[in-house]
This record gives sequence, structure tokens and C-alpha cells, in this order.
Amino acid sequence: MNSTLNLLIGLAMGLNLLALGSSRLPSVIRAMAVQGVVLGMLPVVITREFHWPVALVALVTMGVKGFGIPALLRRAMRAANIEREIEPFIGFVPSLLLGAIGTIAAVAVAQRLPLLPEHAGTLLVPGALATIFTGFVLLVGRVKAISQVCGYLIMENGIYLFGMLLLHSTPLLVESGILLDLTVGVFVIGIIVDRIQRAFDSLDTRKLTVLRE
Amino acid sequence: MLLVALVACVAAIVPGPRWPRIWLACMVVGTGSILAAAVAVFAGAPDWEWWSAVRVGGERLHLRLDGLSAWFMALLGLVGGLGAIYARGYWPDDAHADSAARGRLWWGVMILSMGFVLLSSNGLHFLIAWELFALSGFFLITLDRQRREIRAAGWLYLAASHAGTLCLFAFFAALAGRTGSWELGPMRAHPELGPLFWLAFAGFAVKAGLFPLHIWLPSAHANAPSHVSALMSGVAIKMGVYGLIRFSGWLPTPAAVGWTITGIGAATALLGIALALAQNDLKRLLAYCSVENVGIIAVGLGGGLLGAADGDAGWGRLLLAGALLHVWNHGLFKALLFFAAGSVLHATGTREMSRLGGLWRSMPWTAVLFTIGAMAVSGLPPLNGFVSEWMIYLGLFDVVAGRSPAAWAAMPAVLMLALAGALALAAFVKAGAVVFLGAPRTRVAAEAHECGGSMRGAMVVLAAGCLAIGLAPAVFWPAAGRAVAAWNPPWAAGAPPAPLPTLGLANAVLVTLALAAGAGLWASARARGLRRSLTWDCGYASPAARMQYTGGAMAAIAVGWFGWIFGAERRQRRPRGPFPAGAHRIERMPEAVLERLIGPVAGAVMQVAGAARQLQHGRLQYYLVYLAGGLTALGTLVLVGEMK
Amino acid sequence: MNAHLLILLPFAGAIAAAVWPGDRTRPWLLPAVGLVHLVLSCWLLVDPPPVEPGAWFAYDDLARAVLPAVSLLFLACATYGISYLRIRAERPNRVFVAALLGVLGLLSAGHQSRHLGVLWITTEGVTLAAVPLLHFNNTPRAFEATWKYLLIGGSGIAFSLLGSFCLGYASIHGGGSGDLTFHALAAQGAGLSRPWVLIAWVLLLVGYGTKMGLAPMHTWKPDAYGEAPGIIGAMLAGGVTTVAFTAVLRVRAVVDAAGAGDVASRTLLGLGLFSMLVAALLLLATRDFKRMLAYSSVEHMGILVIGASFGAAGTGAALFHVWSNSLTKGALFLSAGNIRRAAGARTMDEVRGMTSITPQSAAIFVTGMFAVTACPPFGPFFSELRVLRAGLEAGHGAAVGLLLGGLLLVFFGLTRLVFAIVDGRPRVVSTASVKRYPETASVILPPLVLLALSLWLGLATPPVLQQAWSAAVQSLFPGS
Amino acid sequence: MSTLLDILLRLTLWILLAPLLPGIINQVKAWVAGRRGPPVLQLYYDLSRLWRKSVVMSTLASPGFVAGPAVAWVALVGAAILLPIGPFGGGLSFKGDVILLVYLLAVARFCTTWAAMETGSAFEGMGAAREVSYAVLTEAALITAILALSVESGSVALDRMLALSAGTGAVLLAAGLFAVLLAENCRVPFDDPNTHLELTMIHEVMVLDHSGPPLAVILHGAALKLLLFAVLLSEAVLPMGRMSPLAATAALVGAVGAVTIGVGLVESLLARFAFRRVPLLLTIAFLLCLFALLLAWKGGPA
Repeated sequence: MNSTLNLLIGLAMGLNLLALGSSRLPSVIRAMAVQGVVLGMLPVVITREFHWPVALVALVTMGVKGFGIPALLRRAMRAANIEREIEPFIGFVPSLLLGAIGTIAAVAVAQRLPLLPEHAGTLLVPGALATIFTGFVLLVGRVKAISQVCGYLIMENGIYLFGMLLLHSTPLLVESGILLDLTVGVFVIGIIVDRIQRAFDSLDTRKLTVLRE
Repeated sequence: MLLVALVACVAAIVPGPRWPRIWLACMVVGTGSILAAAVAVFAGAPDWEWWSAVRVGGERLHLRLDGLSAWFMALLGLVGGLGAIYARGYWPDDAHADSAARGRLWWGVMILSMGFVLLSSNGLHFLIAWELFALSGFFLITLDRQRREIRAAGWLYLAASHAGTLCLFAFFAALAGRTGSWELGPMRAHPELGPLFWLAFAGFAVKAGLFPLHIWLPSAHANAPSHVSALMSGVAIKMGVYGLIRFSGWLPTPAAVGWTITGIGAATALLGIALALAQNDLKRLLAYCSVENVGIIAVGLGGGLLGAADGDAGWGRLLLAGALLHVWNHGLFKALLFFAAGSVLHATGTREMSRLGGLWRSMPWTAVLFTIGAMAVSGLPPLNGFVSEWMIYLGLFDVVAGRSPAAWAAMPAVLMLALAGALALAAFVKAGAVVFLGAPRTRVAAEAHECGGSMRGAMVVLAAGCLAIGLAPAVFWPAAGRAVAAWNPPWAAGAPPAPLPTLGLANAVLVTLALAAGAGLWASARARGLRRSLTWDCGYASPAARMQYTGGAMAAIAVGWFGWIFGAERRQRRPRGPFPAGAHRIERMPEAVLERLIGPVAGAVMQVAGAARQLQHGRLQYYLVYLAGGLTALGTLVLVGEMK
Repeated sequence: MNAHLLILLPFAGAIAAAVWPGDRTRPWLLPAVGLVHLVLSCWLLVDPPPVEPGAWFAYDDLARAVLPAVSLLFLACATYGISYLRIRAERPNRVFVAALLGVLGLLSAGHQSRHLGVLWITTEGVTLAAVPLLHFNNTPRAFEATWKYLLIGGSGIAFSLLGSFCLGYASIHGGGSGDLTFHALAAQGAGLSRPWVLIAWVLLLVGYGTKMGLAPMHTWKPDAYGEAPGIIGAMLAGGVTTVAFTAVLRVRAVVDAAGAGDVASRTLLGLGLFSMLVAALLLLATRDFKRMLAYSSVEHMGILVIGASFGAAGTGAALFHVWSNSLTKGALFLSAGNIRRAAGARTMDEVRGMTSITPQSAAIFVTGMFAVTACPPFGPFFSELRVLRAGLEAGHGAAVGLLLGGLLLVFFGLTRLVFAIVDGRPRVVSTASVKRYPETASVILPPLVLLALSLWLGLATPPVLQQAWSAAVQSLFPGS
Repeated sequence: MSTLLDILLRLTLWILLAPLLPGIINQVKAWVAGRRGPPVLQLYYDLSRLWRKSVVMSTLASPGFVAGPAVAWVALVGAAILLPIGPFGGGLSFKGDVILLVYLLAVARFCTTWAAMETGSAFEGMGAAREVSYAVLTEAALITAILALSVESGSVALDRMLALSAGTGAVLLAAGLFAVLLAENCRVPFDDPNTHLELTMIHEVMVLDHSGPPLAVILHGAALKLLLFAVLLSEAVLPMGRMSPLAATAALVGAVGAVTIGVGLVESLLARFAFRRVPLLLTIAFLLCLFALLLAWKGGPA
């Protein structure tokens, strides 16, 4: 069981690096979407047996993260007519290096954290930490609004991954509430991205520095 | 009585802004009853204490009128009422359409809140009244909001005052924390409260204007309307003095307090008057002189504290009583001087002495009254200023003569007071002579007019007060004794430790003789023929008003001795060649503390603020890094804590 | 039931607003819902309902101690909102009204949440519901502000979600069930795994601290408050931040129960003082009076957490300060809105002499400024004095000293800016635009009432409130 | 009644004797220069002549121009009454009278400078400025001297303070007070009563515009002040209280005479200092008094 889990999480961690190293927006979005699908499968893997509510949540997660949100972002990308991230705040190679260092650090930190025996053997915690870190690097290191949204979503993916630790104790209602919030949140962000595109005729967030002292 | 005062003051505040007459009537009744309540206490009425049934801010109002409060209440009543009368002529509605009403409103608020400061015996309410009083002072100073320098002066006042108030916040909160209640009262039995007095000292010293915390005072007093200056200088800074006296009486004070207050007081007196001498602005001169007088009061208070610590009743009582009497005296003559200065300002529109001169002819009343005030403030017999300074000198001499350890504070203090006294004389000869004597230096001075009846009346009353205390100091002793007893009960009132009646007699004789001699000489001169001719100018054919000695020149010698302290700035171009053109000499005495100390510090803070401003640069990416930074910092904080 | 009504009613109002046909009449929904909400919350304040310990939503002691303040503020803002939306008739207000009511519902829910996950959901919900309110002005600046608000707030809230999970894991690791209700967590107490509790605390503090606007997570605040309409600023400063603060308090109680109370206090104190310092410096530097209000809000959030770090007495004082700050800040935001409209600008370089253009608003603004800088006899004076006293009683002399220093700098900054705006000779542009935006009673009364409430709160704090605060403190610090 | 009589008697004595001193000084100066000076009683003649003259007043001056000298004179007389005369004690002795004395001198100064400023003349302004400025230093020196006496005697009343000698610091005190005397009375090296170069004077220049009876009052007042300081100096130094009344009186008269002659000698032998150096000299006087004070503190009964 653990091997399947670790395989999936390993895959997600690999996608992190892909997202960090890619200058093309579509591939970043694709990495994020695949990661969403991968993570969506986790609950089913962890619970081992089939509960229909869990499966439903997993299905919705996969649907939203793997297809709904990426579609939205692709639309915005087309509207803004951008394909590439040029001149990022943190270059692609440094981003990759950072991501690698972050992943190693995540593993190292997770080693030292007190974990229950059933979690100690999995990549859950290091994977979560690494993904959050990756999301944050994207959030900070990119200048196009869409890339930043991708970063934000990858960060959320990491937190979701961490949430797997509590899978058995979190009530379904809470879980779906969190999911709902995330979804609405991304929609709202999408709307704002759209408005920014119209108001500034660009999605370059470097232009958003009017408000300052 | 106090109820009447309260009702009248409130009555003055509510309709006051609209109807000046009703306001004036209410104010006079209100301040009159404040005065009467104080006099009733002096006349032997027992201390008055009152708790309200309703709670304000969670605490019951606790008012207490004892000898010490009554002492300051009397001053408040007198100057507050006279100021209101004066304002009728000085700041009338037709000349100040927009601000006269506001002035009336805030005047009432200020009198009322000062009354509450004096009466409150609960820390919370004391603070409320204190801050209200400070704020109303601010609004009074900036009545004329159109002028930039007035606003700047008002802001400086507000800023300094708030700094002091925050010290008091800490003081009262700490006191309440240690005693478990906001109630105030004698707590000398708790020596652990002693160190708190330093907080109170800092807070009250700002208001009182002790050096080097006086920075707000000159510009505020100079730029305020003159009736407000009189109230600020005569009464408001005394609230700081009241706080110092009150809490040094209630709290157990550390041994160093007496030494510190004496030392700072002496330094304040000397530096204050030296700066006063250097001024060219009449009201600024008066303001600096207030700094000097607060210094004198502080010397008395510090001596009283030393006396209390020493256990010697004699000179301690004398010094404290002298300080208290000086509070009154300064209130009287400084209000008088500010009224007179206001009347000059009203008549000529300028406070610059170098533009005045020869005003005695057009404003004889003001000139005579100013002269009386000037003699009083220089501490000359037979006026009131001398009486209190004499008591303080006497107390200090007693310390020295008794060879007590406190003499090491007293001897320098005596010296500084002597220097300050001589400088005060120089300053006021300069001020009075340049403004009122000689020939008018400008057209405005030549076209001046005497002030109106209400202004004159207020000044006459104050001058009469100055003379009364000078001639009959013994009459006021019981009141002072009562206040001293309220400060330190073991020093309960008794015979004055100084021959006050004899002094009064000497003063009376002096007045009589002086009047007789003056009149006699004038009569004899008239009898022998009195001719008028041009001033002798050593043969110079056409003397002009501009050739008169200026105030700056008069002060130059003595001010030069202090130049190294204050860093006087001088720009000059000497006349050169046979036909010199364009020579000038400009001297400026900078506000040393403000410009050399506070200024750079404020500049540094503003630089840091400017740097902080750079951090709010609008770049989202960095903002997110701040977020991570905050997380890391907090994590480190926790981690470090866990390591220990 | 009534407690749930508090949440459901605004949502019902929001749905009604969404389907209401008329733009002119729709705004009346705001005060109508606000009034019922206020009556309900005050009723519950006086007559607290029984609380089932494990419930997810309940009008418990903490909600009782804070929620009525939000209600009051909302009603005032709502009343102001009618005339505001009439002035801004060129903008459709369907989304605005619905979102504002939604914010109220989520705020009520957030204050009453007794479950960490639910609390997170409502807080995130408030964040999202506020977005259409923020960019109501529809200007590029507004979008920029909204973007920053969303990303910074979103990241912060992500941290708090992570923190929530960590706290849950602390429970599981300690042998518990991972139940995220505060009741269960506190009951597990020392059984919680300490390292995870500490990690959770740091994450939650940063997360909810971002929502509160504590430095250095405050950066979204000036932008959002500066660009949003006055009433939204007031609601954000007085309502949304409050939810985050109660969240911090609730978490802190758990951390306390887990035996890490001193760590919590230390971090709160550090964060509070830092916020205070940063706010003070920025107040000295800023030239825009709406951003000034945002920095002032940062300062007051600092005071709140400093108060909370001073133990039980300090927390009581902080709850008091929540009230006085909400009401006073509300008055400031609303009057600042009036001034901003009439002046047509908002920096001290462009705005002058407002006493002669909008005398009443300027007077309220100045008075509110004095009130908010703890000048008596308004509420903040009393609450800040209580904070100081609590700090001194707890032996934090140095911290109190720093706090006072910060207050002084804040006072300098505020007075400098406010007087620059109200004094002097007005610009010609402003004198012209004032005719378009006259000072009618409907835009003057709400801030005035808020100010009066702040005054009343200070001078005659109602016993029922005192009692509510001490009950809340009792529930947070059961040991004391 | 007897007190009143006593005071009247003293008054007469002071008023009558005062103008003698300038005469003696002039005699001494003449003697040193080998000239025949004016008669000793010259000032009396001058005064009586001035008293009969009419008054010329500046057009700018107020009645204060005349009243000022009168009040100043009254103040000086008052100060003189307070000062004990050797064994006979003071006319009105009470605790703190010494401070009243110092301040009466200040009153006199205030009035003379005020009257000087009346005319608006630059010269008189200059004189007044110098008068009030240098007084700051002389007052400091004087008060230090008084402190020393007070420490020595343990009292703040003139008759007890002056009864004893100043103890070990007597010489220092004498030197200091002598300098104060010269400065306060505008003698060489601080001022020169004989020159009529307006720019270099203090006292003389202040009275440029005065004439007739007011001038007479001013001159008499100046003489009175000189006598006052001479007596004060003598009594501060001599242990009057330990002598028999007769001896004390003789000693006092002798000492005053010696001081007067001393002034004359200084005036003959020294030139007037530049004004820049005046403060330095006065500071030295002040320091002398200060050392006397410290000596008194160390030397007296602990």
C-alpha cells in the first residue's frame, strides 16, 4: 500500500520540479493539473477499501483540480494572449535549484519531526512540505498573474497532501467545505485576473505597483 | 459652592459660543465661585471630599478639595475669570468672527477640566481631566488656525503634552497596578511605590516646562492669543507644578528626587531667563521668563522635599511655602504681563520689540501696568515676586547656615537664583524700555491706541493683587500654611518661619516713601521750571528713532556669556569703506534643545520612517517574502525558547 | 436556535438582495438585516443561550463578548450605505449588497465557530466575500488592491489551514482522535504533542495574523483600505480583523491548555510590538489619509495581541479594545469617506482646509483621531489604559515602555497628517466638488453615532459587557 | 517711638555723610597726582546748586524720567537703613534683611536704568545695557559673599552676619567685595567717573540727559551707594562684635576711610580696563568670594 502511496507522492514531487523549471505557461498548468489528479487519488489509496463518500470527494477533487481550474486558467491565458513566462523574478534554473534544495530539506525536516509510525514510512510529510515550498517559490518568483495562481494552487495541493494525515478524523463536511472554499477562491481569483487583464491590458504583475508609499 | 461653579461653567460652555454676554456672566460666576470655594477652605472650612453615586469609566468620581487643591483653585478662579473679561475686549466677535465662539467654548472647557484636575482623587479621572485640559489648551492656542506658525506651535505643544501624558498613563497604570485601585491619596507608608514618582516627574515636568522639557513652551505661549497665553502661563503650567507637588506629597519619594528637582529647577531658572533676555519677540520673552519662574518654583519644591527627607521642619516649610506663593505670584504677574503684551499686540499688530517703542504716550495705562508687572517679575520689592523669592532665598540660606548636607544643593541654587534675578532685571528693563520708552520705531508704534475698559480692568485687578501680596504677605500665610500642611501633615500650620509682617511693613514704608519721593521730586522739578528739548545726542544734529539702542544690543553683553551654551548664530556684514552700504548684523538664539537635540533625533526617526516607507513598495512578490519572513522569525522565536 | 438565526438571517438577506429587482430600494435591505441582527445579538448578549460543548456553532462566551460590536458597526455602516449607494448610483449594487450581507453572515458564523476547520472555512469565506466589495470602485487601483489582498490573504489563510492540520495531527500524535473542535482539543490539553502544537501555533498565528493585518503580514491592508469604499474599510477594520483575533484567542486557549502558554505569550508580544513599531513608522511617513487609517488599524491589532499576551487581565482589556477600536475606527472611516469625496483627493499634498469645506466631517474626523489615539474620555483610552495596567501588573515593564513609545510615534504621525488635511486654505477643486456631495444628516449621523457609542462605552461601560468580557476571559483561561 | 527716632537719626547720618566720600577720593587722587584737588565738600556744593536749577527734559521722556531717580534714591536709603552701623546694629533688623538689602540695590538699578532709557538716546541705552549686564556678575559675587558670611555666622540676619569676621577667608572676601564695590559704583578700572567720553562709560552715560534736582538726587544716591558698600565691606571683614562699642566705631570709621582711600589710590594708579576685560575681572571677584565661602565651610564649626 505504502509503495503505491509513495509512488504517487513521488510523482507529485517530480511534477513540482517540472512546474518550477518550465517557462511555458501551458506546461505549468498541465503539471499542476496532473498533480491535482494524482493527489485526488490519494484518499482512495489511503483508505484502502471503498467508501462512497470518500470516493465522491476524491472524484470532485480530481474534477476540480485536474480539469475545472486548469480550463479556467487556460481560458484566461488565451484571452491575455501569453504563452510564456519571460523574465521571472527568480530565474528558471535558480528556481529549479531552490526546488531541489527545498525537496531535500523537506525530507530532512520530515525525518526529524515526530510522526506516528504509520506515517513515518511514507512520503506524505516530505511531499507536502516540498509541494508547499514549490508553490511558494512560484508565487514569489513569477511575474505573470497566471503563473502565480498556479503557484498558489500547488501550495494548496501541498496542504491538501498534508491533510491526508488527518483523513480519518476530519469530518466529511469540513473537508468538502474546505474544498468548496478553495474552488470559489480560485474562481474569484480567476475573475480578478480577468479584470486585471482588461484594466491593465497585461497580466504582468510588475505593473501592479501603483499602490505604495 | 463648587456646584455653583460647575453649573455656571457648564452653562457657559453650552450657550457660550452663541451669546457672548451670557457666556461672560456665567464664566464670571463660575470662576468667582471657584475662587470663593478656595477662600472658604483658607478661611478654615474643613477639607471637602465627595464620592459620586454614578460610576464614570467604571469608577466612582472622587473629588477632594484640600489646602493644596484650594491653593491652585484660587489662582485658577482669578486668572480664569479675568481672562474671560479680558477676552471680551481682546478677541471680540466682530474681529474674529469664526474663532471667537470657539474660543469661548474651549475656554470654558479648559477652566472646567483644570478644576477637575485639581479636585480629582482618582487616577482614572485625573487622567481624563488632564488630557481634556491639554486638548482644550491646544484648541485655544490654535484659535487662529490660518497662520502656519501658529499651527506649528500648537502641534509642538500637543506633541510634547502627549508625550508627558503617556508618562502619566504609565504612572497611573503602574500605581493602580501596585495598589490595586485607581484611588489616590496619601500613600507614603508604601516605600515600594517610590520609584514610580520618576514617571510622574517626567510627565508633569513636561507640562510645567522644566528644562530641557520646556521646548514646546516658548512658541506655544508666544503664538497663542494673549488671554490664552496668560491662562497657559499663569495657570496651565502650574498644573504640572501641582502634579509635582501633589504626588511628591502623596507618594514616598526616593531620596534623589529632592536633589534632582532642586538642581533642574536652578538650571531651568538660569537658562530660562538667559534665553528670555535674548528674545526679540515680546511674548516669547515672557514665555521664557515663565520657564525661569517654574525653575524657581521647582527650587522651592526640591528644597521642601529635601527638608522633608531631612526631618527639619523650618526651612523645608519655608521653601515649600515660598514655592507655593511663587505659584500665585507668577500667576498674577505673568498674566498681567501677557495681558499688557496682548494690549500692545492689539494696538500695534506686532510682537517684535524692534518695531515698537515710545508707547507710553499712547497707552499710558498699559505702560504703567506693564512696569508694575516687570518689577514684580524681576523680584523687586515691594511687589509680590520679591516676597516669594525672599522666602525661597531665606529657606536656602537657612539650609546653608545650618550646615545641613542639603547645603550642597542649596548653595548652587542660591547662586543660580541670584544670577537669574539679575538677568531677569536686565530682561525686563530691556523689554519695558524698548517697548514703552523712547521714540516709536515704526509707524504702527506711533499710531498705537490704548486698550479698552475690559482689558484695562483685568490688568488693574492683577496689578492690585501683585501689590497686595507684596504689602501684606502675612495675610496669605494661613492659606499657604494650610497648603503646606496638606502636603506634609507633620508640618501643620503654625506661625510663619519668617518675619513676614516685618517684611510687609518694610515694603509698605518703601511704597509710601517711593511714591512720596517720586511725587516730591516731580513737584520740585516743576516748581523750578521744566523745559522740554531734544534728547542730548552728543551734538548730533538730527537724531532719528532708528538710532535708539535696540533690544538686541541691550541684551548682547549678557547673552554673549551664554552663547557657548546655546550656540548663538550670527550673520553680519560690517560697514566698509568711506561710503558703506548694506551693512547688517543678524543674531539669532536658536532653540538649543529643540534644534540641536530633538531636531536631529526626530530627523533620525523620520529617516527610519522613510526607510520603512520603502518597504511598502507595492511589489507583491516581496510582500509574500515578508510573510515567509514573519513565519521564519516567529518559528525561530519559538525554537530558541524551546532550546533553553 | 437564535444563535443560528444570526448566521442564517444575513444569508437569507444576501439571497434576497441577489434577486431583488430595484437598485434604488435594494440598499434598504442592509439596515433592515443589520437591525434585526443587532437586536438578536444584543438579546443573546443579555440572555446568553446554553452552549453544548461539542457544538460546531454556538453563541459562546467569546462570541458573546465580541459579536455585538460587529453588529453595531454593521448597522451604522449599513445606514451610511444607503446614502452612499445613492451617491454612487452609477454603479449597480446587486453584488455589493449581497456580498456585504454575506460578509455579515460569515462574520457571525466565524465568531461562533467552535471548530477549527469550520473557523477556517468561514474566515476564508469572509476573505472571498469581501472581494467584490473591495473593487466596487472598479478602477485599476481597486483591482490592484484586490489582487494583493487575495494573494497575500490567500497565502496567509493557506498557512492557517496547514496550522489547523498540524493541530489536528498534534491531537492524533498525542493519542487523541483528531477532533478539531476547540472543546475537544482543550480537553486533551497536555496530551497534545508539544512539537506539533508549537508548529501549529506559529502557522496559525501567521495565518490569522495575516488576516488581522499584523506586521510584517500587513502589507495588503493599506492598499485594500485605501481603495475600498469607507464602509467597507470600516467593516474590514472592525469586523473581519475581529474574527481573526478571536480565532487567535481560541487557538491560544488550546495552546495554553497544552502547556505552551508562555510560548504563545512571548510570540504574541513580539509580534504585537513589532506591528506597533512598523505601524508607527509608516504612520510617520505616509501622506494618504485613507492609508493612514489602515496603518492605524495595524497599530491597534498590535495593541490587541499585546493585550492578549498579558494574560487573563490583558485579554479582558483586549476584548474591551476590540469594541472601542471597532466603533471608533468605524467613525473614522465613514468621516474619512465624506472628506475623501468632497476633497476629490486623499493625500496631504492635495487636500487642505477641510474644516471650511466639510466642517462636520472634519470635526468628527479630528475627534475620532483623538479618540483613536487614546485621548479620554473615549473608549480606546479606557481599554488601552487597561492593557497598560495589565502589562504592568504582569511585570512587563519594558514591553509597556515600548508600547508607550509606539503610541507616541503613532500620535505624532496621526496628528501631523490629520491637521494637515483639516487646516489651511482649501483648494479650489474641493470647494467646487463639495456641492455635489453635501454633508447631509445621513452621512453625518452614522459616524457621529459611532463616536458617541465609543464615548458611552468608555464613560459608562455597561455591566453586561463587563460581565461578558470576564466570562470570555474565564472560558479562555479556565485556570485563572 | 524710639525706633522711629533711631531710624531718623541714622537717616540723617547716612544722608549727610555720604557725599563726603567722593570728596575724599578726589583728594587722594589729587594728592597722588601732586595737584591741589577740589575741596572735600565739593559734592555738597554741587548738590545744593543742582537742587536750585531748573530741569530740562527730553521731549520723549515720561514722568518716569524724574520719578525713577527718586525711587532709586529711596531704595538706596532703605538699604542703608537696613545695614547695621557697627555696634549700633541695624535700623530694622530681621531675619532675611540681607536679601532685602540686595534687592533694594536691584530696585535702584532698575529705576536708574529705566530712567536712562526714557530718553531714547543710544548712549544712555548703552550705559543701561552695561549696568544691568555687569550687575549679573556683581550680584553673583555679592550673594556668594553673603553666603560665606552666613555660613560663618550661621545666621541670615545682617547684624549677626556682620558681627563676626569672615574668618579665614576674610582676606579673599575683602578683595572680592572691594572689586564688587568698584564695579557697582562705577569706579576705575570698571568705569571712570571723570571722563566724558560717552562711549566708554557706564554710570555717567546714563545720566547724560538728567539735570537739576533729579541729577542731584542721582549724584547723592551714587555717593550713598559708595558709602554703603564701604561700610558693608568693612563690617564683613572686621570682627565688630568682639570689640567694645567705642573701638568698633573707631575701627569702622577707620576702615571706611581706608576703603575710600583705597579707591582713590586704585583710581590714581590704574587705568580703566577695556570693556571686554570687565567680565573677567568680575569673575575673578566672584571666584574670590567663592573661595571665601569654601574656606568658611571648611573652617567653621562642623
